[in-house]
Amino acid sequence: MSTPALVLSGLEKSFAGVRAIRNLSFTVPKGRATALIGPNGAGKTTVFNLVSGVYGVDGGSIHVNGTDVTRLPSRRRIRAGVARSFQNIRLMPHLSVLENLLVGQHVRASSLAALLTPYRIIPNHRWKREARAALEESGLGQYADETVGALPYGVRKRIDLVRATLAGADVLMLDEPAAGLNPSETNALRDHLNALAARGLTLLIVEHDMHFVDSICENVVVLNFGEKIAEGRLSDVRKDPKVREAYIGTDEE
Amino acid sequence: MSGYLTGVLVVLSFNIMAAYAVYLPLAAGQLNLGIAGFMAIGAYAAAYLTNELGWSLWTAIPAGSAAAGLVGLIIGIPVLRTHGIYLALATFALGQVIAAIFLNLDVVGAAAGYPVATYAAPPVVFAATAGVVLVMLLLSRTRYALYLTAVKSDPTVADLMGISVRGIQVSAFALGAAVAGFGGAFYAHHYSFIEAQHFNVLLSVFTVLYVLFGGVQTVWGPLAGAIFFTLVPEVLRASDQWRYALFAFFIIIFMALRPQGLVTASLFRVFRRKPGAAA
Amino acid sequence: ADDELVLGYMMAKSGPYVSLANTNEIAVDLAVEEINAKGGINGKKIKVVKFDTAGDPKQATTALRRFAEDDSALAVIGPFSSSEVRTTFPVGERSGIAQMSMASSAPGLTKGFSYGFRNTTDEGIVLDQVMTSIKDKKLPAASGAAAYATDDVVSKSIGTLVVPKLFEKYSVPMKGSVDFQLAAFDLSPQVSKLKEMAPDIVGLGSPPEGAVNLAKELKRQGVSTRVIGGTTIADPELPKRMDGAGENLTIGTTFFPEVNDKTKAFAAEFGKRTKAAGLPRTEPNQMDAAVYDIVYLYAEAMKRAAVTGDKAKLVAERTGVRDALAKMKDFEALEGKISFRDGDAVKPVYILEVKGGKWTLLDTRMPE
Amino acid sequence: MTAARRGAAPSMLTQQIINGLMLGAIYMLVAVAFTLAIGVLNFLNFSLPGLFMLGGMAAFGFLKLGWPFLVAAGGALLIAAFVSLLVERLAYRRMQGGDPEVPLVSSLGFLVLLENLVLIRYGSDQQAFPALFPDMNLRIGGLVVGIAQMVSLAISLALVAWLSWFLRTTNTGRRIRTVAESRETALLMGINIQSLVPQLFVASALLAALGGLLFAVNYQQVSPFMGEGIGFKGVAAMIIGGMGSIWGAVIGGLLIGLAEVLSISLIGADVVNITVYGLLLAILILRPQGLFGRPPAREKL
Amino acid sequence: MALLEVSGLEVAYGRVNALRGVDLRVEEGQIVTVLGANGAGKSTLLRAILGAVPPKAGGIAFAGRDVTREPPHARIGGGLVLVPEGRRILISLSVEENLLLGAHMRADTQKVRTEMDAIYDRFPNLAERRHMLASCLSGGEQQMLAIGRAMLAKPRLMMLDEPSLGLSPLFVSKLFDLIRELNRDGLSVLLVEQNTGKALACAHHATVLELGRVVMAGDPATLAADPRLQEAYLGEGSHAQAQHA
Ligand SMILES: Nc1ncnc2c1ncn2[C@@H]1O[C@H](COP(=O)(O)OP(=O)(O)OP(=O)(O)O)[C@@H](O)[C@H]1O
Ligand SMILES: Nc1ncnc2c1ncn2[C@@H]1O[C@H](COP(=O)(O)OP(=O)(O)OP(=O)(O)O)[C@@H](O)[C@H]1O
Ligand SMILES: [Mg+2]
Ligand SMILES: [Mg+2]
Repeated sequence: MSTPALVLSGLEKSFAGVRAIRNLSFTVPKGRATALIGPNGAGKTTVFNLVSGVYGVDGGSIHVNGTDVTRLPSRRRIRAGVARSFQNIRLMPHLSVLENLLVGQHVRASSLAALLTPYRIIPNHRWKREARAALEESGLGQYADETVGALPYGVRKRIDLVRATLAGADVLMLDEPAAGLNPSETNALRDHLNALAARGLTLLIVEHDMHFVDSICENVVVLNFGEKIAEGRLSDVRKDPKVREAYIGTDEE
Repeated sequence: MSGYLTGVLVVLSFNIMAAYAVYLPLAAGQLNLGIAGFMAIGAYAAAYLTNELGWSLWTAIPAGSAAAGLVGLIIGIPVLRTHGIYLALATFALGQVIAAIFLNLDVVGAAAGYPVATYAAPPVVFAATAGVVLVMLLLSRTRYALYLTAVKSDPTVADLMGISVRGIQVSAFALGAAVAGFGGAFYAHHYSFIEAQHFNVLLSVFTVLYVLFGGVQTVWGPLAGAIFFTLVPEVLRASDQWRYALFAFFIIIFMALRPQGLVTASLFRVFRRKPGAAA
Repeated sequence: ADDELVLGYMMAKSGPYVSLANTNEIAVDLAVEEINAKGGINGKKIKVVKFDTAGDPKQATTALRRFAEDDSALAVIGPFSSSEVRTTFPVGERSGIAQMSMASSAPGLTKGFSYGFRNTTDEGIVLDQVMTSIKDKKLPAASGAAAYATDDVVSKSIGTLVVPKLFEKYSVPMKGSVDFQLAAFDLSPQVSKLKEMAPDIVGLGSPPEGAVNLAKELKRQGVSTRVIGGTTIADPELPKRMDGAGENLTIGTTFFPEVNDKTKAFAAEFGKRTKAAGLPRTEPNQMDAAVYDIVYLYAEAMKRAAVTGDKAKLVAERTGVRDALAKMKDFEALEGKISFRDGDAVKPVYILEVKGGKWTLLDTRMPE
Repeated sequence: MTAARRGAAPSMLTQQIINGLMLGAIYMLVAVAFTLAIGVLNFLNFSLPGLFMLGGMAAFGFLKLGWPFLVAAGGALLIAAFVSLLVERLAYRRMQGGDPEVPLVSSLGFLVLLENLVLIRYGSDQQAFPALFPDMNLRIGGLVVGIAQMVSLAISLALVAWLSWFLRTTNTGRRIRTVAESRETALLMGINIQSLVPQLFVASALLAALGGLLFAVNYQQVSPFMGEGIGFKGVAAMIIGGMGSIWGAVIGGLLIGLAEVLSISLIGADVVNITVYGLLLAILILRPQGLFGRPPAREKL
Repeated sequence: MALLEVSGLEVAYGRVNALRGVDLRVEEGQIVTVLGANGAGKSTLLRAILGAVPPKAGGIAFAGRDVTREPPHARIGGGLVLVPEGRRILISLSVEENLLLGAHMRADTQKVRTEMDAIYDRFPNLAERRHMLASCLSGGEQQMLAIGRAMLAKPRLMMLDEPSLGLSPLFVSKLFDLIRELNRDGLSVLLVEQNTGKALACAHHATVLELGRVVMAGDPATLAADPRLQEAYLGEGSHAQAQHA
């Protein structure tokens, strides 16, 4: 068996004395999609923040592709192979869509030469071409030169996703990618994600839409109050009374 | 060229260099209100080198610029721990402290000022300014410039994208300081005399003023702002004592009508669209 | 035009020196009118081209470039301040055109310049004359202290060099010194220190504002001492501005309106014209007198050098004006007899004292 | 002789500390005015030094016209308030949604405009502001304490206390803090920005002008440029204390006043800028949010 | 007479026409839902009704009064309240201050207190964090805060812009229960939702926007069965849901 893409072991995190993550361990296998679900405030986004280094851990360790990144500064984590999107969209509103994507490419274009090449003067520069292609692929080509701030929520949400994929990381953490999309757009997103997975990317997805999760992820990890309360295939986990009570509710389906 | 025009263009040149010194860190979200301090460092360092150590202009001026950049680098590291208005005030304080140090530094004349023997004639000053503008134009077309904006607009995310936010911030600050020092070094050798009192807060603040007035969305803004701020008072020369009052009044009205500054990004977008629309 | 003799004039009509300089123009115009009314110089009228430098060294060099290259001026009146002088003298030297400042009194400004002149007197000489008068009149001078503005060239050199040397020369024990910033409005800490030193005389190096603030604070804290100063605070309205404080303040200046008929007539005419122009000050100060004399000095020099104003001979005639000035001896001017030594004017010093809220003439001294 | 000396030394130090606190009281008032503008509206309002100056100069002008002091003072405050409304209209309101630095330009324009208008009217000279009473000083055992300064200290402290209570606990206080964080949200919450913000501008203008007035009374002098130096020190005081923290502004003002006076009396005026601004710099480096400021809340990812 | 009546509303951002003549009615006591793809103009519609963006043409009448020219605070004072897109929580205020801000126009402090306690009961996550800065809240918790804040503003018509965004399934159900409950107590609701099935299930009336125009409007059940709507806005998965409901 290959090394898992992401291994969290014994993670601990408290905010002002409140334990937001408690002794959390789970593994994300390579090349597959795994979902992280749980009620509001369970700590899902916090897990993302710990893995990407926004917060330091209070205890435990994080391995990405077999490397220990627990003490790595946040800006190095993306280089270790893990990129993320954001629950509250965090695009740079004054930049154009294309420029946002160029920022996303930074890890792969960080040499001094790349930094100082006047790429905007060179027509059809390779990084621009790549970013445009990625936009076309997700059906957003027409927005390339728009300023991000004015775009509708759903479009921005998808740009955020494209930006995360452009970092070239092989583990993607997506925080509620389908939120704010209507069902048909959700379908398009599903195809997009399945295509990414088919390319061998590892996905860790936080999502509240169970149909969506069902159609992408083989495995789910359920959090409640910062603790793992269940893990396994969604169809099995769904039957777990603890999960039903805390998360799905009884009137679902 | 007429003597008057030469005089005005020289003033314009120094204003342009100062404007870009303010613009660079501003593009990364740092309002540097201490730019005069860095000009003073460049001016005094270069003047000291030509006066006392007999260096030539061509080595002393880069050295003065480097000295200002280096001080910017060393001071930037702690000072850039602050953000926003705190940063602006920290740089303001920094400028005051630097000027006060020169005011008391006897090797360079202290309060009596420091005459400079070597002379940089107007054409040299013009060439240097053109060089600064060209470098800025090129720089604005690079990823570096893109990252300046990224760091300004969302440092947290820029960091998560792998960008060294500190690196960008400190380098922008130091580069701005180096440009200021470059301008200062030329100032010293053109006007043949420097005094610490010249490098005061108002110099810093007014430089910031015309950069913002020109607009910070594009590289052309500082240039436009500097031109405006140099030429308009000349045009108003005839109005005598009302000159500055009129000038200020004009600024207020203009900014109320065009808050984003003289040159904006959308202005360029309009230009770029035109050929497309025609086709 | 070729039938005019052009002089450039750098005014400081706006900027930090307005209050001292904004009446200068009246004096210049008056002198030019008088000369032209008497037929001008060498049969030609004098014409003055003006440029407001706002006291800014950068604008001053622009002005000088304009006078030298565009206006074909024969010589230049001004600039006003020491900082301007430092930047324009090198330019004037390169262009070969004479300049004469009416106000800059920092030591040694003309050194190394053959085209740079000042119709001002070194503060060291002025204060020395003040001290001699005090000794002559047997006024109390058992101990001294210095007070000065630190961020002004002239003030600082008065406070740190001139005054200590002076006290040493006249064997007045120096109790210490206090300093302040030009912009300081609160001199309470300095005066608290002075109060403790309790000197008989305080040598002051400062622009008028500092003198006013110091006098008021001395009064507030109840310290009585004689403040002495040089031309930097020779403002006709100073006693009024001190509003009851500053009694016994003693200064040296190069102009006092009540010296003779000539000065009285000048003051009267000046008062008329300033009033007509709606200016706030109607009494001439020493810069007004100095700039008035500069016009006459240039006129005399142009006469002696027999200038024609012919553009083709511009270079030679500019040098001629300079040479005539440098040789000038005991020229009878408004301020008294003026000669030039190393580019600086040598002229009488009037010692004034504040009595009952007014300047009064204590003594007149001729330089050695 | 030596005994006298020993007796004199501590009294001078005490006098200097009193001098410092009195000076600090003036800085404090300006700092509080700035707190309202910057801490609350996120607007580095450079017109405030101009309004400070206007408080003193306009009162001076009215007194010259022969108006009684209280009327002149009231008139000056009124003018300052009115100008501040113009600043709000032309500098602040029009620039929303842009870079936060932008309104700074036109507020600076206002400063230059005010200074030059006053200069045209009254000249650039420092003018003597008439003394309200023959001697406005308390003299206690050789120590001199300015009454006007005591009054400014008291007024400043009272205003500050009231203001901090007001902002913390009232609905209006919450509205103000909402506008400070996001005008857009404030609009969606139904806050009447069009009336709230002008009120704030008037309030901060009144504080600044009152500062200028008290300054004029204290030091019996006014000039078109009197606002600059004090304005900058006022901002420094506010920043040292920590933005938005009103008590911080108080401590900051007093600290700056003390630092200034003590460095003059112990070292010399040469070093005033080095010590005062060095202090500011050092505090910012060690505690980037100021002494009492909270680090800014950051949006959670 | 309708509580809210929007007629021929047009809004443009520069050259972009976001709304091109929208008509919409909300009767007193109704729940009306607005559906549409990303960029259809739903949020713009709500913001325009509130007065946060100026209309280019058209009129808005609320509670029998023409409010087209009124500023937002006047409309909100009259009971027109919005739970905005993106929550718009004030991060420098505490949770409780955010709630109180919702009630900033109300003078009945005592009543606000009791209502606030009721909100804490309903959203225990908020109760636990009431004195923390709102920036600490999780995404879903912020959404709860935004809803609670709007409830405290004493609305007559509550406009919700994608309120279920980021809420767990259990909470989404609770949210729709809450909407029904408030509606039963007399509150009218204008609901923008991507959770089409649930929205249609609780609404009395539905409108579909496309590129700033109303393309369908009518009875939710009929709309839900419309093949065009199903194709565009209801994935296969949610189809079953809507039927079920
Ligand atoms: N910076 C912080 N400071 C204090 N508390 C925090 C911080 N970040 C998160 N928390 C708390 O930790 C808990 C978990 O938050 P988190 O954002 O991880 O939840 P989540 O599972 O993503 O929920 P949701 O589905 O609503 O987004 C919440 O109760 C939140 O209030
Ligand atoms: N501030 C703005 N400036 C310019 N254009 C804008 C602005 N806000 C919205 N738009 C444009 O108006 C149109 C409608 O946007 P709106 O946000 O109302 O859509 P929406 O239906 O709410 O979409 P979503 O479901 O993604 O939230 C879009 O084309 C968008 O690009
Ligand atoms: Mg979350
Ligand atoms: Mg929307």
